[in-house]
Amino acid sequence: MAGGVSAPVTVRVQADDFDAAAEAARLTEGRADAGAVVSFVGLCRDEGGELSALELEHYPGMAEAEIGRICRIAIERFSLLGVTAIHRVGKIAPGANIVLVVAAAPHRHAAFDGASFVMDYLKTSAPFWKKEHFADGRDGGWVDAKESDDRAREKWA
Amino acid sequence: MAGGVSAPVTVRVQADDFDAAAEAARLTEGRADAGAVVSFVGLCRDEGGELSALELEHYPGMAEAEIGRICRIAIERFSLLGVTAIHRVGKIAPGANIVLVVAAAPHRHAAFDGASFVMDYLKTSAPFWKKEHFADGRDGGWVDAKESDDRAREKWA
Amino acid sequence: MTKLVYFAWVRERIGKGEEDIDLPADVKTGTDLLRHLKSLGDEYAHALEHEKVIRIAINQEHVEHDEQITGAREIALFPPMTGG
Amino acid sequence: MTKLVYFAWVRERIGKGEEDIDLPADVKTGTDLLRHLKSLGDEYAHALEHEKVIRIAINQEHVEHDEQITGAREIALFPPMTGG
Repeated sequence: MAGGVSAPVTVRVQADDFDAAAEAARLTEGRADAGAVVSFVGLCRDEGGELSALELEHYPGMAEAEIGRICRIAIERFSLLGVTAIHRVGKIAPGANIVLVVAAAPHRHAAFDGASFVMDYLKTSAPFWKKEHFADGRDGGWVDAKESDDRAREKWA
Repeated sequence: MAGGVSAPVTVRVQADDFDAAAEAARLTEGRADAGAVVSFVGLCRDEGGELSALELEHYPGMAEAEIGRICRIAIERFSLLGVTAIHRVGKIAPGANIVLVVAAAPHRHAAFDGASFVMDYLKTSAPFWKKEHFADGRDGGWVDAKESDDRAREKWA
Repeated sequence: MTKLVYFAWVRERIGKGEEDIDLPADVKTGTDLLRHLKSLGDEYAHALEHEKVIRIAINQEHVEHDEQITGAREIALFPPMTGG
Repeated sequence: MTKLVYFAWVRERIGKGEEDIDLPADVKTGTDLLRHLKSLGDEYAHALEHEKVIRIAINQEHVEHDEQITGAREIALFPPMTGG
């Protein structure tokens, strides 16, 4: 069956943008047991024109390890065929990509659940922090963690 | 807020393959209010090497209309910023793409729910039918509808 | 004349994808239509044997079997859908 | 010596990203560590004012405040995470 140790996990933390299509293609390349691939891309909103950039800080080493741990739990729990997760750091402009999660599975519900699970856990347990810079020069400060994100994660418990 | 009549719906039924990344990019091009884009790609599994091809038949006109109707319901229900759905027809080889659904929203749960909702409804109410061709020359016949797909749809009622 | 269209194994069993038919005046609902067609020959009887699984669309919209079909331009009969 | 690392507003308020510190023998848990650091100066007191929201990682793994920190190579203090 699906899942298990042979399902590839790819995790990267990088300043550069990513190519969502290329990552999804890599995940299913040379295999025909995947019936479903769900890709999530998180983008930087401009908050009605107010935001000029997000600045993303992370804990090098732990960020990669924590995302990898979450991906392996997802593979086990949803019998995924593979997961790729890429998180950008540094300054990110409105409209630009922040995070990519791709989950492959034999059937669609596992792929949807897998990608959604990884995002909900990543949001609340991977060591990244966002700071807002506003268009009018104001420093928007650090983004507060949302209770709704904690609740989203608890839903999977 | 998000959603409403201004959110674009793109629906295509075609023999040719699609470019998932280009479709996702088109959906968010020139706008910075989308914080989340979820793309679902359904692929042809080889069923352990047994399958040589799927053949997809559709009801021209009604297929496009029905998918469009489902996408508009999803936009309204989840306040999506846009949805693109492309379904291929004709002979499809193992490993190849069958269907694409892309949903854009301000936040991730709406985008996940929107794409998942469109797939669950598309599966059970868009007029497409799959016939299996086996590698050993056998005609596998028409694929039976699955009760699990009906249940997946009822979950949204 | 009413245009009837068939798909998937309904089409294969009836042996054609579409036809124009004069419907008798007493064929008023989807259920009436299925019974009438089954009287037209073995191929129809075979295709529509399990009435409950047959889906009906009038002018390209899904309808229940008890829906009125009078005045329909195009009626489609097909098995449960398996796309996606 | 134990390596301490700070992130986001904890880092900004303390005024540095990392430092090596000799911890007294009676600093045995995360809670002990927070209290000890707060005694080192106003910048620490300000950064760690709301103890409950501060997250602690030992050797790059999340731990609860009551966890033993003795022997840790690297201890990180940071606010609730907001990535993704």
